[in-house]
Amino acid sequence: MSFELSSLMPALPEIFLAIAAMAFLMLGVFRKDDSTELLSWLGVAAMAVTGFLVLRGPDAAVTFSNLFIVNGFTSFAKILVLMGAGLTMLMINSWAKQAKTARFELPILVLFATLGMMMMISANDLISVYLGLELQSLSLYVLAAYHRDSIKSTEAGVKYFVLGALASGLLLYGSSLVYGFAGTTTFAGLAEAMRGGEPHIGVIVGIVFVIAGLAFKVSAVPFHMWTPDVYEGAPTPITAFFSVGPKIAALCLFLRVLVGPFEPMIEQWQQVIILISILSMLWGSFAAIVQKNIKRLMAYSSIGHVGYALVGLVVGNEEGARGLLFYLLIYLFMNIGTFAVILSMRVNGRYVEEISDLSGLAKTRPGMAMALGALMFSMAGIPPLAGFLGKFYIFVAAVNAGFVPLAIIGVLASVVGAFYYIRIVKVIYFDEPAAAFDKPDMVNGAIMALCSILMLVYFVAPSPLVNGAEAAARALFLG
Amino acid sequence: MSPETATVGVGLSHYLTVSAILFTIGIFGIFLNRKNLIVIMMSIELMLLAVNINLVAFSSFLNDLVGQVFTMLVLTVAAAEAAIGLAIVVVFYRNRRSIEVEDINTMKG
Amino acid sequence: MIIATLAFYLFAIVAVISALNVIFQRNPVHSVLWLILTFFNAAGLFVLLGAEFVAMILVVVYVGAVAVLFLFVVMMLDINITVIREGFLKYLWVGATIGVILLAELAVVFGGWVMSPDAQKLRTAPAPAPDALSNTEALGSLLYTNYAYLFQAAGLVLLVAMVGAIVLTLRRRPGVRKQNIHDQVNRRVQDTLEIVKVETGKGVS
Amino acid sequence: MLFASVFLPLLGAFVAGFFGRMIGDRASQIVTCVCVGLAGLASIPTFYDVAIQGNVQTLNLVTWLQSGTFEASWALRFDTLSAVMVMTVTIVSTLIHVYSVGYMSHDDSVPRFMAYLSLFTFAMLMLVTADNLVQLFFGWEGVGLVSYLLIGFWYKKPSACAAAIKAFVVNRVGDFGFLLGIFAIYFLYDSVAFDVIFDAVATKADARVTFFGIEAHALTITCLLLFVGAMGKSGQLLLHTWLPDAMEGPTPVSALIHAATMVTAGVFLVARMSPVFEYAPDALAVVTFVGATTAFFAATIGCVQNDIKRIIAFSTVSQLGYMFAACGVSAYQAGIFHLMTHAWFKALLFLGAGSVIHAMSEEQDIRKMGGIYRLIPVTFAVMVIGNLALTGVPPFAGYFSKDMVIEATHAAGTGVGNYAFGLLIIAAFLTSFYSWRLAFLAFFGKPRADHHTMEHVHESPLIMTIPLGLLAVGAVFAGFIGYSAFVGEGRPEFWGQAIAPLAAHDSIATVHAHHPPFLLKWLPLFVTIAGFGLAYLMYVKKPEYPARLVAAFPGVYKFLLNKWYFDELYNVIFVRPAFALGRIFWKRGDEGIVDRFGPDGISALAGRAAKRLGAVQSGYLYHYAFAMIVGIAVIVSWFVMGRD
Amino acid sequence: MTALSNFITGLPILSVITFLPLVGALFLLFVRGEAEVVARQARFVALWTTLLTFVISLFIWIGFEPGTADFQFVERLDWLPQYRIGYHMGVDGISMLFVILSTFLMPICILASWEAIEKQVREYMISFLILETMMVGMFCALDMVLFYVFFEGVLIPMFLIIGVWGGGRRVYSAFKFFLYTLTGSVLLLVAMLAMYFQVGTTDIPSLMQADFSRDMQYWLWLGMFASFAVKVPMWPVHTWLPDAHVDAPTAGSVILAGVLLKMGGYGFLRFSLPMLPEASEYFAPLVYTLSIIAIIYTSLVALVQSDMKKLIAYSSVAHMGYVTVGVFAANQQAIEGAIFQMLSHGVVSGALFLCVGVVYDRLHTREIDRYGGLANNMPKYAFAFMVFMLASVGLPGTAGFVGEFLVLTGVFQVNTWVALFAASGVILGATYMLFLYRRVVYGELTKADVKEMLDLDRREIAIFAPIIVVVMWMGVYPLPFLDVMSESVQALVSNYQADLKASGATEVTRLGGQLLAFLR
Repeated sequence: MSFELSSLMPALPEIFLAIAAMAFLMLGVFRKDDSTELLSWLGVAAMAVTGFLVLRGPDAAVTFSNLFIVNGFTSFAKILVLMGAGLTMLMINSWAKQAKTARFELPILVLFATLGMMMMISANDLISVYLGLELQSLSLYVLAAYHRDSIKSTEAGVKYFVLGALASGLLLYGSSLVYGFAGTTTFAGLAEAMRGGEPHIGVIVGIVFVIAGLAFKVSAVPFHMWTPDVYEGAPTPITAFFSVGPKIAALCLFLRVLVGPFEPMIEQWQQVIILISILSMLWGSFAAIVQKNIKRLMAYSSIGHVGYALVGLVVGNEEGARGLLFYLLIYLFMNIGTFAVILSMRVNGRYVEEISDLSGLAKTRPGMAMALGALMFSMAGIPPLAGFLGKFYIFVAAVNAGFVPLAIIGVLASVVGAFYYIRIVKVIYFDEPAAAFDKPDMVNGAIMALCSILMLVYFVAPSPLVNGAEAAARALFLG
Repeated sequence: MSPETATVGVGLSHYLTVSAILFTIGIFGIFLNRKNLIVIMMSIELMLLAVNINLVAFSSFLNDLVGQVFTMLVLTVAAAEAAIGLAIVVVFYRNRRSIEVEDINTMKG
Repeated sequence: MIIATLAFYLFAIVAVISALNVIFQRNPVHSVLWLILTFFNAAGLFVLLGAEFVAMILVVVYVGAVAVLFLFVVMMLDINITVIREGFLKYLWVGATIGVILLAELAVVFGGWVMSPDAQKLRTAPAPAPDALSNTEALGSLLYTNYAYLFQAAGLVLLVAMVGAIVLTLRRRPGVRKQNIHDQVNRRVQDTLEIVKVETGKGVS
Repeated sequence: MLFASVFLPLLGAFVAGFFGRMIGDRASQIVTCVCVGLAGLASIPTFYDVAIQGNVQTLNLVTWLQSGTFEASWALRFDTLSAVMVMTVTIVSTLIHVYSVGYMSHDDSVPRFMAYLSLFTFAMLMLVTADNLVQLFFGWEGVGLVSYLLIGFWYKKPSACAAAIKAFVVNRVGDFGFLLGIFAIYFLYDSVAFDVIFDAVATKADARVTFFGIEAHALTITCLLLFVGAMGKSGQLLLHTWLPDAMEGPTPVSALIHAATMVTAGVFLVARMSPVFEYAPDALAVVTFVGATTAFFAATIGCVQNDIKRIIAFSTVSQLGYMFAACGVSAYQAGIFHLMTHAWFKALLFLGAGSVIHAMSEEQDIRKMGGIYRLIPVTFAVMVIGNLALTGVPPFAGYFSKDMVIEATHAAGTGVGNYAFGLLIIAAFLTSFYSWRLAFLAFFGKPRADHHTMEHVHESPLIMTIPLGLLAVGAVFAGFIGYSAFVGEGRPEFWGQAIAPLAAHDSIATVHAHHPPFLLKWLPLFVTIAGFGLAYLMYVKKPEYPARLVAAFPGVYKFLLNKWYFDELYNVIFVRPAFALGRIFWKRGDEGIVDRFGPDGISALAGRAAKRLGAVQSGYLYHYAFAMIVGIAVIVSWFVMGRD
Repeated sequence: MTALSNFITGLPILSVITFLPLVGALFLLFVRGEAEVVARQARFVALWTTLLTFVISLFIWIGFEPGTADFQFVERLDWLPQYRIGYHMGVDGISMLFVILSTFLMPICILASWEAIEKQVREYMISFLILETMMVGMFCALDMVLFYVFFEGVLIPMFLIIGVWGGGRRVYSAFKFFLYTLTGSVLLLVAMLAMYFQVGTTDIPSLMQADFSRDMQYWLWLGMFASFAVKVPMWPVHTWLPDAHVDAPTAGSVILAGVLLKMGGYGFLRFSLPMLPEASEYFAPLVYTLSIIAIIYTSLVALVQSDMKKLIAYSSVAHMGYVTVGVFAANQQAIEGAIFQMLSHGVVSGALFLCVGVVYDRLHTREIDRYGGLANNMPKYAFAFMVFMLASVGLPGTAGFVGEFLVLTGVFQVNTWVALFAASGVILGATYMLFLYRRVVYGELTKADVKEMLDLDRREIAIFAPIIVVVMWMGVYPLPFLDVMSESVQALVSNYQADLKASGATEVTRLGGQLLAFLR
């Protein structure tokens, strides 16, 4: 087989990011003084460049002997991931300065995790899926335990690691079964094999295991149990990163795997996804009701959101994919914005994370309260905020595909979900003020303002984004 | 010796069954274990071993090398995973002075 | 033939038994040792399947590195032999049921396993005849060409593992005295030694 | 003219109501009296024009409601019926306005009182001049409102407030029927305008419809519904309970509203709708039955009451029963005639009673009066005139109208007519008895009031006695003057199309055609005299008799004294259950069931579910792993099992 | 004048009145300075904004062409082109008056909050202005999704208004309000999606032309019913209303009763009836039953209330019962009556809440027993209260009569039993209102703190005077209102009947049809 340099071009963003990460690593090692801040700015810059490269990359290409694919869908997903990672990187930077736990490996690990996500998104073979996933996961295990002197953080690391490894085991086991049946691990080959008629039960079991592994990564019920603990235990900006990056990447991968190689088996996997989608929506909504820790609450919230996103996956057509992507986009900004607020919850330089600490925020920090209020209503899916449109696109797809009961369960679960979101609004607006927070730093302030304003802007003019999502969805079903 | 000759009387399903048993033992090890984290990590290794047996068996019976390549990568990643896992266990131990599974529950609800 | 079959059953049974021991031993050191035995037997199975290279790697990498790492950590952390706490047996019962069900289902699945006729067509890397190319060579030629991407990715994974392990465990303890050769070499008398004249009866202040 | 006679009182009410505090008591009194007086003056030429000359006219003002084919206008319809009513109302009202100036001179919210009176006059005029049922309903409710306001005029008194609410609510029960009647009319005739209805009335004469699950003669049901309204307003049996209580209002109010005008609106309604009632003989029978029964029933109660105003109030109820009895036998003219005469003498009686009360330092219990006829001669005189008129002694007004009513019931010749005749005769006897009982107890015998009160007994000022005198004139001559036109030979020309009973059951015609036998003719007078005699015997000659009688029949006495226990009965079957039900619905229904199982229950359930889920989230790794394994086992089982 | 009105009606006037308050709110957002100054400015900005909006909205009425049932002042922009969902605004005879009602009540609410609200005045005013945008937008929306957006958007400001500036169990009430209505609304959303799926558009005028199969209609109807019935509110999903009213600030109650409840009735008129005629016909008996229960049940409950606001809140449920009965009686009188009833109830019950607010501001209690004898020292107040009380009772000559009367007239044509039971509310309504009035206003003035209370001041007179005028105007000369709606209602009714005829629905095809046919 001949090798040409041009065959690397589709993977240019990943290659760039990998090299950048390694270069920064060396920079960090060799610089005397602490270089976390420098590296994180550089990291943001590297992500920006990567994003640019993604945008400028080829429209559709397959390289590395079919292991790696690039098309409109992967580009869109990568941009989402890069946005999430970039914004969290900014928050990490400010947090590390405040919390005085800065170490230069932090941004490096984020970069590697991001790289892993991009590799997942572009994977075109079960083996690439696995490697991308592991690159991401290993970085995240470390990040979760990053606060190595804190019991919570290390416990989060342990839990995430053990369960994550279990999930990878399940995924691998499933992959091996699928390989055994089809004789191949490439997506194209698999698709061809699946199309061959009534599938063998072994393959179905294999797919179930693969789904379980992926469901773990997106924290869908019943593979979600790690989420609250890890979200609570991990350092806050890392939690923010968890809640967007890996989730988006894994959902996109989920989508690619299920509507790609396993598309002919839609009858089979649809049932599974419906089940876990419903469970996620309900579990996320109900369990969050009694939470006191806002990070834990966000964990359940993210479980619920995944449930909605999975509705788009259930539909399994272009419309559903579009809905899912659009939902992810909105979700990204809602979550980042909320975490920017959570990261601004500091009293006299100390971080707090109980919901009750937000009491009376409207009186002490009205701007912040307004931003958080908007974000919460958006999460609850109340118009006129973008969160509503996200759900709308998902449910319209579901209803159009005939999944009316699913849509009904979904909207009812969203009512329960609304309960705990507005409970936060209640705390910030109705309750008597608690200790006032310190002035949020510039970056967080800017991020929360940006995100909450985007909730309105997206609502008023969603077309460009939807068009983007639509193009991506079309690309997915073309390639 | 070729796989065909080697396994007359021992079919693919035999290997798969062995692998399934090991896999199940691995799973057992994770959720039945109340002793310590290290054993859980060993259970994970058992699961990965089961996967590897699967892959090699398929590879052999399909006469396709991809399975073995996959196995090698799994081994690599498993080693990396073990390293990270042990590192996490160590930091946890430093904080908690214990790696008993029942002690890992400061966060719940 | 018989030998191969016998070998299979030997390896398989020992592997299973030692795997069971891994999880049921009370002393983690014993668990590690049983794990090593499992790996050896699995390697035996690989050999039976004609995957010599992988078998070798398994022994070298796993037994040589990973298992020893385990052992090392077990020793380092000074873990006691645990007592089984209350409620375990009740729990075991439920868990065992689930596990058995799962196993039974997998057995059902594999019992009826037939190789898909299309599978042979779809192979990406058909194994060359063993006479033409040894297993190791074949794997190598595959891994460094078609699967170079994965090879590189695995490298990154290892890098991350290394970085991660360091991030988590390396501590710059300020109190720890370390030899700094540069400092030692650059040491000058004036910096460290002061001659003081002490008046009688006053002492050194 | 037409416009003025209706809207001048509104102007007066407006000025007195909104600017009364600004312009002062005196000015308010003047403004309202002048306005109403001018309206009264204006009504006379109108009456002449309409009733005598026969120029029926309708003054369309503006469309009020329009929705699809439904249309109702603001309009002033003047035919004989309304002209009679307008004149009676405005003139009596004027007199009472003037009387009030004196009577209410010591009150601290004179303008408000005068405004209410004028407003009432306006509403009553709107009622009688309506050219459609909706406007009639407007006036109907308007008078009800002012009645409510005036009964509750002394809002500090809890009893007054209670009486006001009772009046309004009981009236609403009637209105409920009235409303349904309007709907039924619209259903049948696709219009609520009188002209349209009356023109088309015959077309639906035999129509049958299904109302309330019953297929029945349409007009009967319709008329019965309308009659329920009339019963409410006119205090007929079952819906009469408010009227005696309404005496909580100031006396001029009782005179104007609860005797002369408003309470007769029911009679007016039946007369107004007479073309329709004519085609519903069953409904007419009910009207007669109810009227006659009420006449008797109220008279029995009147015999034992002790409150001077209440006696007159029951008398009013009784007399209204006469009017309905007349209407029921198609003697609408007689009904209206009696209405008109009754307005004079009953207003007179009430105002006279007011004068007595005034003299007795606000004492209303006749047991605490006595022996004052010398002290207040004018009042005494007018009260006697009122009694004579009421009891139907010739040639006083009541004689002409009441006799005609009684004769008409007899002449109708129907079973219910005879029933009515019998009861009305008995009622006439009772009427005479209680009227004279009142007079004897109040004016004769030994003074039973304390000397302090007796020292202050004095005749009312001129401003009160002059209206009394004028009313007395009316009470004497109204019957004589009106007889021929109202119920005599001149009635076809006089009434024109306003009231024209079908020839088949025109009972007045029968009365005129067949001269009744002597005994029958004079029977009412005879029983009247008997009543007088009995009263004289019991309260002048042998004052110990009543007590003995009471001792002999304690049950009957109590039954009558407590007004046949209607209030208590209603209390038990309506009022208390309503409150109890309300409480049950609220506490048990809304809070106990709807909320408990609805929002609160669901949120509690959600909370519990959340706690459960939280418990599952135990923090233990093996639980988490277990959940994953269970999940995957379930899904795999699903497929494996589902497969075989 | 005509030049001005031409100019104004030439603007995209619906958008102007919809978003003008939002501009005011944005402006307020950037006001800086001392708390005192900000509060004062917030009040004035809000007042002028709402007044201006009201004045501009009057031009809709002026420019409105009553001779047609078409939508007028139509505006159209793309919004979600993927689904052909657009920003489509317009009014017809049914919705136009609701717009005016909303803009009319708004300045009154601002005035009513002038002194009562002391904390976070700016946020309060912003909430109200946003609320106005949502309300007006909802009545103007001609796209279902757009409608839904405004419909739901109302929840946010109202939630805050109850929760932040309310009293008593404000948190409980705010949550109850929010979640109750949200639960209903999401089902509406599903119904809308299903309709979109069937027809491929969410454009209201197009959907009115669309045909749905009968089974489909039933489900869609139920979905919508879940939402609108809660909003109206109908028994037994009314329990949020008393709580929300009791704990909301006065102006919040006014808007809640005045406009928010109307959204449900409007929804029935705009969606259920024209789009799902067969289902509407089928479920009409259900609506009748629930409405009758609402009328009688809640009237009785109102009778025993000891909290003024709660009493009026329950009375609202009863009054809205007429609306629902009227809507589903589906003839000209009943529907016009229902619309009129909504308008008059909006004004009257709003005014009653203002009356409660007046005394609440002085004594800070809503317990009826704490008052008594107010007629002695507050005659002007007693007069105003009297007028609204009578209007609420439905006295002819006031706004309350016309709607009730027309509804009952219409209903009687359809079903006499329903008319009978509904009309019984006339009696009960009088009872509880008079009873309330008596306990508050009449009686001896004995309580010391009540003696201290002052009569209405000029601001309060400025609040009540226009409402009294409107109440009387609507009662005495309602023709301008009826004229405006007549064509649209007629079109609605005739389409409805035509659709029914085409579908071959009969009496017996209704829910419980046999029984009803028997009873009729």
